[in-house]
Amino acid sequence: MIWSNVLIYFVIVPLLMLGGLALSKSVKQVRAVAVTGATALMLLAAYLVIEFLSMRAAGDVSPMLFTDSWTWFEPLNINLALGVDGISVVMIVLSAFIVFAGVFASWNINPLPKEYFMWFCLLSTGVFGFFISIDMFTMFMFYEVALIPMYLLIGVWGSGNKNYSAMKLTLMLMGGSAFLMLGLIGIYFHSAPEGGQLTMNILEIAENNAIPHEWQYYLFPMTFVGFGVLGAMFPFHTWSPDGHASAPTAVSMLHAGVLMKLGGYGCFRIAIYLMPWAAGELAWIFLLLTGISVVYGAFSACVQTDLKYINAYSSVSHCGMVLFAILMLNTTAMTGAVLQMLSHGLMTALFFALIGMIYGRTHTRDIRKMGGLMTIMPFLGVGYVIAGLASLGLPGLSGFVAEMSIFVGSFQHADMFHRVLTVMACCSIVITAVYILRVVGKLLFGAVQDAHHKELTDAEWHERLATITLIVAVAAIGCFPNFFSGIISEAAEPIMKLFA
Amino acid sequence: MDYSQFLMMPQELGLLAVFLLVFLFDTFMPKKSLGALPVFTSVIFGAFAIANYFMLMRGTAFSGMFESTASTFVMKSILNVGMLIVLVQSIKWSNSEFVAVRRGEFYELLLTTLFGMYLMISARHFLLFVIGLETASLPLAALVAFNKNRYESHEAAAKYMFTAIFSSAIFMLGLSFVYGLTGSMYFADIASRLVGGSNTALLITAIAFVIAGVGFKLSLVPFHLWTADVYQGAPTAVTSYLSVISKGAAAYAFLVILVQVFGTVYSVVWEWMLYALIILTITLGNLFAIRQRNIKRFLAFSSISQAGYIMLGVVAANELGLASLMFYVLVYIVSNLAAFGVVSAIENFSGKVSIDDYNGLYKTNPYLSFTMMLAMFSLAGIPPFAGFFSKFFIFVGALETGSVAIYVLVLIALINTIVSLFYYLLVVKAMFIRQDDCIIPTFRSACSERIAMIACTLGIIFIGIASCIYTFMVDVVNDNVMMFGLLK
Amino acid sequence: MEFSYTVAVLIIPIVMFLFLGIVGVKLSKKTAGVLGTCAMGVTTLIAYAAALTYFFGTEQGQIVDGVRQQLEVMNITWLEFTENLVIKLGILLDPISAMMLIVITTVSLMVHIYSLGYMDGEKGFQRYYAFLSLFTFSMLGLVVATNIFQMYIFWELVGVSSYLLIGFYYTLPAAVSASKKAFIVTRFADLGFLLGILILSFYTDTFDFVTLTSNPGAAIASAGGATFMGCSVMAWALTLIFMGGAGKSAMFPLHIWLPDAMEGPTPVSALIHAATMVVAGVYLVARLFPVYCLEEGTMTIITVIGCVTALYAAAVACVQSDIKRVLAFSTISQIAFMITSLGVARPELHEGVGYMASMFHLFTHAMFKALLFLCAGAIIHAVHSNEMSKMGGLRKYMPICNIAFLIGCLAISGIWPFAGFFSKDEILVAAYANSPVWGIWLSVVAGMTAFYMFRLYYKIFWWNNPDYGHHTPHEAPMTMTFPLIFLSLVSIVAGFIPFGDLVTWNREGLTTHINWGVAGTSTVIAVGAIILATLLYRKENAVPEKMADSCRGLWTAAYKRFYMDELYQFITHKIIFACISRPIAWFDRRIIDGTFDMLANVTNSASYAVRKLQGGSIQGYVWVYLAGAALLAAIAIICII
Amino acid sequence: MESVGNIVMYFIIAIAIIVFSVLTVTSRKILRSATYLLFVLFATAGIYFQIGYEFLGAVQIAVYAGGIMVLFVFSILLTSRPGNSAERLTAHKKWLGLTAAIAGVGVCGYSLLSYGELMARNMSVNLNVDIQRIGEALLSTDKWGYLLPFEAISILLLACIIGGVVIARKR
Amino acid sequence: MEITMMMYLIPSLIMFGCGVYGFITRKNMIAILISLELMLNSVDINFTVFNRFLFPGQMEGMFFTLFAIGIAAAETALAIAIVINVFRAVNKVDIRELTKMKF
Repeated sequence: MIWSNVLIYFVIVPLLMLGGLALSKSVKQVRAVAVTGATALMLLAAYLVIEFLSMRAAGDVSPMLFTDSWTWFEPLNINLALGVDGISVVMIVLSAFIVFAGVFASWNINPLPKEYFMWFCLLSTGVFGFFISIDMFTMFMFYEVALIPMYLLIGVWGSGNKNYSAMKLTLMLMGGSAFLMLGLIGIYFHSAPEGGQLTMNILEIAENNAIPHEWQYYLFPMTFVGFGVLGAMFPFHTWSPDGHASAPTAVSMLHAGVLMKLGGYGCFRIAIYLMPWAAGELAWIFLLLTGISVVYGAFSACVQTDLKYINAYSSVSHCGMVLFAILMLNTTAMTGAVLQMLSHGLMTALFFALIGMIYGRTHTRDIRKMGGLMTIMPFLGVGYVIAGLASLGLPGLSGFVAEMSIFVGSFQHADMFHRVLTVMACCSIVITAVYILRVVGKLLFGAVQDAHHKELTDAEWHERLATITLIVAVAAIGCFPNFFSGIISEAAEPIMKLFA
Repeated sequence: MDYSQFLMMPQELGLLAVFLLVFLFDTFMPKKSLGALPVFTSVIFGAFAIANYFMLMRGTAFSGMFESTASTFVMKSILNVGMLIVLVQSIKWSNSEFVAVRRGEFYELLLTTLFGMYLMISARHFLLFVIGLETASLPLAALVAFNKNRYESHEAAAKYMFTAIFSSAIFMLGLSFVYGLTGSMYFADIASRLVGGSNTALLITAIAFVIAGVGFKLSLVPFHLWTADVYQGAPTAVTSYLSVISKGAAAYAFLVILVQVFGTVYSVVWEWMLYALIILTITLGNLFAIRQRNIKRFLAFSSISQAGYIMLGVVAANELGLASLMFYVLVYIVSNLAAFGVVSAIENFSGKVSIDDYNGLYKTNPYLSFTMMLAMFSLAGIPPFAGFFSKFFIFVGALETGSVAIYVLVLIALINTIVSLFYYLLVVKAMFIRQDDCIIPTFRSACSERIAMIACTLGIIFIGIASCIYTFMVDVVNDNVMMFGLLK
Repeated sequence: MEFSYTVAVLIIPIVMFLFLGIVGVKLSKKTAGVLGTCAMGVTTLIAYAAALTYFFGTEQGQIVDGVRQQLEVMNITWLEFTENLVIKLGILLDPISAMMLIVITTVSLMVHIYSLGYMDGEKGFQRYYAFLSLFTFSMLGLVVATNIFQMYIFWELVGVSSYLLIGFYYTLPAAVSASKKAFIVTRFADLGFLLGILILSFYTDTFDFVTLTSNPGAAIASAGGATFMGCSVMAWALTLIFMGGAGKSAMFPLHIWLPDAMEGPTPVSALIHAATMVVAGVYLVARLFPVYCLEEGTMTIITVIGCVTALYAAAVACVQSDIKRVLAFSTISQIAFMITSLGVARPELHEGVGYMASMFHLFTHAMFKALLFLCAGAIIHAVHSNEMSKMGGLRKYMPICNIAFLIGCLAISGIWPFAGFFSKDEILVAAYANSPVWGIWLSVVAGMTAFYMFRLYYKIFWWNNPDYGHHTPHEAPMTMTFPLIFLSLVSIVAGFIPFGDLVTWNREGLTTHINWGVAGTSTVIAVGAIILATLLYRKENAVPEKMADSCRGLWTAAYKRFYMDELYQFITHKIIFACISRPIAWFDRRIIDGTFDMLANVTNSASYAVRKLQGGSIQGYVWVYLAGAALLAAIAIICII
Repeated sequence: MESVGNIVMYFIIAIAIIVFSVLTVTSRKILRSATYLLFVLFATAGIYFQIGYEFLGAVQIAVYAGGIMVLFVFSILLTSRPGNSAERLTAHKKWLGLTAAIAGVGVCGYSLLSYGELMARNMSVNLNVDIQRIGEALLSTDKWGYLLPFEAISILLLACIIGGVVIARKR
Repeated sequence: MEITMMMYLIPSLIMFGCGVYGFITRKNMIAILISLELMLNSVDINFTVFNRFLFPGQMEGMFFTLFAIGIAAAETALAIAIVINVFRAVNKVDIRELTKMKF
C-alpha cells in the first residue's frame, strides 16, 4: 500500500498544508497551519532518521531503504519509485529544518500571507518529492515543481528589481532543466541493454549500466549542466545574485538552503551515478568550471556592497565547492560535498534569515549605510557573526567539517591537475574570511551610521526561534560530524567504488 | 451498393443528428423559447458525447474510403470534449444582444465544422479528405465574420477566407501531382504504389504542397500568417474553437496523411521538411508571441508554437508519437480553453483584451487569475500540470526514433520552451505582480463560464497526474498498430 | 587512564564559555567575573596536578627507561575521512604539552584575576570573560592535541578567540580593523598550514603526532622522493606547516597583525599576544621537531626567518613610542629567538639543546612578558594613554608596578639571576653550536633587547615628570597588583627550574650547564646596552632626539616598521581588491551576466525584426506561404535529387 | 497521329487559355477581367470536351460560367462604380507577384518536366465515360464509388448556405 | 504531331501562375477572387488530364474535378459574401483596407 511507506508523507504533508491553507481564512489560521505542517515535517524527518539508522544497524545493506514502486505511466515504465539512502536522508532533514525555520522567518509576510505560504508549500513539496524519488521522471517533475513557485514568490513578495530577477532566475533555471529533460530522456532510451525493458528507475539503470559510451559523452554534460545551473556553476550562476537579492527572506533561505542543493544532489544522483564512464572522462572540464566558481564567487563577494549580493556570491563559491567535490569522485570528497550541502544550506539560510530581519528593520541592505548594529540588535548581531564564522569554516560549526572533508578528499587524488585545483579551492577559505570579516566589520561593528537605527529593536520571538533552530543545527553538525559523515559516506562508498 | 456501410460511421451520424435537432429547434420553436437554444445544444451535444462512448466501431467502409479505428474514435472523442467545453463557454456570449438573433446559425456552423473534422480524421481517400477539410474551414469563415459590428471581424474573415482558398488551391495542386503519380486517391493505394517508386521531383513537390495545405490548418510557419489576425478579429468563442478543435483534427490528419500515405518515402523526404517547419514554427511563433499585447493575438502565436510541439508527435511517426500527439491535443484543448474561458469572461464583462488590462487582476478576481495561471503554466509545460506531461511524452515519442538529428530538434524545441515560458509568465506577471490604477473590478462570471473553467481547471490538474489517460491512449494506438506497418 | 581527569581542563572552560556567553548578560558583572575566575582557578589546579604528576610522578608509567612517555590520555574519533585519516580529539601528555598546560593556565588565571580590576566597569564584561574562557579552552585544546588536525582545529579556534578579543571594543574602528587584520593574516598563514597538512597526510597517511614523530624517518620516506618544483614534497609540506606557525607566531613577513592586535584590552595582549597564542607556532614546530630536523632545507628556512624577524623586530622596538607596540615588537623578537633556537637545534649538537632552550625560553618569556604587559596595562589604566610621551616619572606614583616592570625588564634582558638569563643563554649556546653567525647575530639582538626594554622602562618611570593634572596616576587595585607580584616572583625563580631534565627533544634527560663563555659575553652586552639606555633616557634630554635626527631616514623607516604595513595595504587594496576582485565583479556583471542578458535582448530584437513578416496584408501572407512551399520543395529537390 | 482538327482545336484552346489568363490578371478594368475569366473557363471546358469528358465540360460551363460568373458580375456591379479602373501597379508589387508566380510555376514545371517519359504520354484511344457509368459511380459504395463524398459535399454546401446567410444577414 | 500530356499541362500551369500573380498584385478583392478561380481551374485541368492520359480506365480524377468545381462554387459564394460584407463596412473592396491587424 502506498500509505505504508513513510516517505510518501513527505509529499503528502505539504500537500495537506496546501489544502489547509487554501481553506484557512485568517492570518492566524494560516500561521497555525504552516507551523503545524512544518513541525510535522520535522517530526517526520526525525522519525525517518531513526528508522533509517535502526534499519542500517539491523544490517540492512541494500543501497536504498524504504524502497517502493508503484506503476504510474505503464507504457513508458514510469513508476512512482521511492527510496532513500544516507545522502537523501540528510538532505530531507536539512529541508525539514529550513522549511521549519523559513515558516518562522516569514511570520509577518505581507501582503497575501495565505498565497505566500501556499507557494511555499508547493515549493516544499517539490523539494521533498525530489529527494525521495528514485525514478528520473518523478524526480524531474518534482524538480520543476520546486522551481516555478520561485517566480511568484520573488515577483510578488520580493523587493528591488524583482521583476527582472524573478524572470531571469526562472528562465535560467528552466533553461537548465531543458537540457536536463533531454538528458533524462536520452538516458531513458539507453537505460537497458538492447532489447531490455527501458526504465526510469535510477537503481535499475545503474545496475544495467547499459548507456553506451558515445551517448554518455553527450548525456553527461547535458544532465550535469542542467543540474549545475541550479547548483550555480560558473558561468551559469548569474541568476543567483539577482534572484537572492530580490527574493523575500524565507524564499532566499529555502532557495539557497535547499533548492540549490537539488542541483548538487541531482548532479550526483543522475549524472555521476548513472554515467560513471563519462564522469571519469569529462570531470576535468567541470572541475575547472567549478574550481573557478569557488574562487570567483569568493572574489566577487569581496567587493559587493549589498548584503544579499555578498551572500549570493558566497553561495556561488560554496555551492561550487559542492560540485567540485562531487567531481573528485571519491568517498571522502563526496561525503564532504554532502556535508557542504548541509552546512551551506543551514548557514546560508541563517544568513538570509538574518539579512531579512535586519533589512526588515533598517530598510537597506547597503553595508555602507549601516554600522554598529551589534549594539542596537545584539541578538541578530551575534547570530550574524556565528553565521559568518560558520561560513568561513570555524571548527565547531558546520562549514569547517564540510570543507575539510572536501579538501582532504580532493587531495587524495594523486593527479597533479586535481591537486592544483584543490589548492586553488583551498585559497577560497582565505578570501571567504576577507569578505565575511569585511561585512561583519562594516555592518555590526564600528559606529552607528544612521541615527535612526538607534531606535530599532532586536529580534522578536519567532525570529529568535528561526535563528536558534538554524544555529543549533549548524553547531550540531560542527560538533558531531562523524554521525552525519558516517551516514553519508556509507551511502557514497558503493557508488564511488565505481571509480576506484 | 451496401448502404449499411453508413453504420460504420456512428459518430458522424450522431453528430448529424445533433445538428438536425439543433436546426429543427432553431427553425420551429417559438421565438421566446429560443433563449434555451444554447443550453439545449450543450445538453444534447453532451448527451451525444457520452453516448459516443458506446459507439466504437472498428473497420473500413466504402471500400477503404472511410476508416474507423480506436484512435480515430478517441481523437473524435477528444474533439467532442473540446467542443462541449466551447459550447458551454459560449452560452453567455450567444445570449448577448448582438449574437442572439443568429445563435442558431452559430451552433449549426460549429457542428458542421466539427463534422468536417470528423471526416478529416477518418477519411482514407483524398477527395473525402478535401471535402472534410473544406467543411471544417469554410463555415468557420462565416463564424469569424460573426461579429458584425466589429471591423476586425470582417477583416479577419476576409483574411481567413482568401488564404484558405489559396491554401486549398495549393493543396489540391499537390494532390493532383500525387494523383498523377499513383492514379488513385485512396490512401492505401497511394501508399502501396509509392513503394519502390523513386523520389521524383514531382513527388517531392506534391508532398511539399500537401504539407503546406495541411500545415495551413495547423498554422505551421510559414503557412501561419492568417492565424493571429483571425484569432484577434474573430469572436472569442470562435477563436477558442479555432485554436483547439480544428488544430487537433488537423494534427491527427497530418499524421495519418504523412505516415499512412507518404510513410514509405518517410525518412528521405518529409522528415527533413518537417524538421525545418517545426523549428521555424516553434521559434517564430515564440518570437512573435513575445511582443503581443492583445491577449487573443498572444494566444494565437502561442498556439502556433504549440502546433510545432504537436508536430513532434508527427515526426516521431510511431505508436508512442501518435499516443503522445493525441494526449497533447487533449491537454492542449483543456489548457487553451481554460485560457480562452478567462479571456472571454473578461471580454464579456469589460470588453478588454489587452494583457495590460489584466494588471492586478488577482486582487479583484482571484479565481479567474488562478485559472489563467494554471492555463499558462500548463501551456508552458510546468509540472504538476497536464502540460508538463504532454510535453514530456511528446518529446519521448519523438526521441524514440533515436537519430541524432531528432535530438538536435528536440533540443531546439526545448530551448524554445524557455522563450515560451517567458511570455506565459508575462501574463502571470500582469495578473499577480503588476499593479495598475484601473484594475478590472471584481465581477461574477456567468454560471456557464464557470462550469467550463472548472472543467478545464480540473482537466489541467488531473489529466497529467491520472496516468490512466495516457496509458489508455497508448493502448488505443497499439490496438491500431497496423497503421504503422508500412514503416517497418 | 589515571590522567583522564585532565579532560576537565578542556571541559570547564568551554562550559564556562557557553554559560557566560548564553546567560552572561543576565548575570551581574561581578558574578560573571568571579565565576569565570573561579572556574579558571579550578582549571589551573587540575592542570597543575596533571603536569606535576606527569613530570614528577613515576607510578603511571610516565618514564620508561629514562624516556618520558607520550601518554594519550584520551582519543575519541571526531571525524573519519578515510580509514587512516581520522580526526580524533584527544589529550596527549608529554613534556611540552604538560609544560604548556602550566604556562597557559598560570597566565590565564593571572589575567582573569587582573581583569577583574582592569576591566571593571567596561561594557560587555561578561562577554569578555566568556571569550577568555573560549580562548583558554582553545589554547589548551591546541597544546594537548594528539594529531595535527586536532591542532589545526584548535588553531582556528584560538584565531577566532583572538579575533573576538582584539575586537572587544568593537565600536572603535581601529579595534575592528586590527581584529580583522589579525584574523585574515593568520588565516592566510593557516592556508599554508592546511596545505601542509594535506600534503603530509597524503603521503604519511596519518594525522597522528605519535605515529609521525616516533618514526620520523619513515614519515619522510613515505613520500618516496616525490618532488614538486625541485623540492621534495616533504620539504614543501613542512615549510607550509611552518608557514602556519609563522603566521600565528608573527614571524616576518607575517608579523604585521601583532602590533595592531594591541588594540585589544591589555590583559588580552598579555595572555594571547605575549604568552600563549603567539607561541603556538613555536609549539607546532617543536611538536613535529623529529620530522623537521630531518629536512635540512626547512630548518634553514626556519632559522633564517627567525633571525631576520628577531633583528627586525628589535630594531623597530627601539624607536616605537607606544608602550604596547614596543612590547609587541619585543614579543615578536623574543618568539623569533625561540624559532631560531628550534631552527638551529640538531639532535647531534649538544644533544639537541636548542629544542630544550626554545621551550625553556617559551616558558620564561611567557611569564615575564605577561608580567610586562600586565604592568603596561596598569600604567595605561593609570594614565589613560599608550603613548610614552604622556608618561614619565611614574615610579613615584606606582611603586609596585615600577619594581615589577623592572624585574620584567631585567628578565628579558638576560641578567642573572632572572629567568631570561638562563633560557637565553641556552639559546645562544645552541646558536653558536650550529654556526657562529647565528650566535653573533642573536647576541646583537639580545643587546638591542636590553636597550629598548630599558629605554621603555626609563621613558615610563623616569625621564621627565609631566603634569598629570587632576588625574594623578595611582597604584592599581589589589586584583591587578597581585598578578604582578606573582609573576614577578615567577620571573625571578623560573630560571632555576631544571628544564633539561624535563623537556627535551627525545624526552630523555639532559644535563645542562651554564656556558659561561656565552653567558658572560651576552651579559656584558646586555649590561652595556642597559648602561647606554640609562645614559640616554634616565633624565629628559635632547640626545635621543639628536641621534634620531642624525639618521632620520633609518629612524623613520624603523618607526614606520620598515613600511611593512604599507606594503600589505598595497597588496590587499591595490592588488587583491582593485586588480582581482573588482575586475571579477565587473566581469561577472558585464560579461557573464551581460551574455545572458544579451541572449534575452537578442531574442527580443529578433522578435522585433521578424514582425515585418506579419505585415497585415493578405497578399503578403500568401506570398510567404507560396514562397515557403516552393522553397520547401526546391530545397528538398536539390538535396535529394 | 491526331487529326488536324484536333490539333488546331488544341492550339486555339491553349492559346486562348494563356492569353485570357494573362489578360484576366492584368486588365485594369475589373469587369473586363471577369469577362476574360469567362473565356478561360470556356476554354477549360473546351479541354474537357477535347479529351472526352463531355459531362465534365458541361458541368464546367453550367456551374462556372453559368453560376459563378453571374455571382462575380453581380458583385462587381454592386461594389464598383462604372468607369473605375485599377491604379497602376507599383514595381514592388509587380516584382512580388512575378517572383511568387515564377517560383510556383518553376517548381511545378521543373517537377513535371523532370518526369519526362510520362509527360510525353499520348492519349489512349478507347475511353468509355458514358453518363450511366458516371451516375452509378456517383452513388456507389464500392471502390471507385463516390457516395460518401457526394453526401459529404451536401453537408458542405448546406453549411455554406448557412454561412452565407449568417454573413449576409443585416443584423 | 502528337498532342502529349505536357501540352495540356503547360497552359494549366501558366493559368496557375497567372492566378498567383493576380492574387498577389490585384487590389480589388473581387479581382483576387477571380485569380483564385484561375488557380482552382488549373488544378481541375491537371486532374482531368492526368486521369485521361495516365489512368483512362477509371474516373478518379474526373470525379475529383467534379467535386472540386462544387467546392469552388461554395468557396466563391462564401468569399463573395464576405467581400460584400467588407464592402458594407468600409465601402470599398480594396484589399489594402484589410491591414489593420498586423505584427
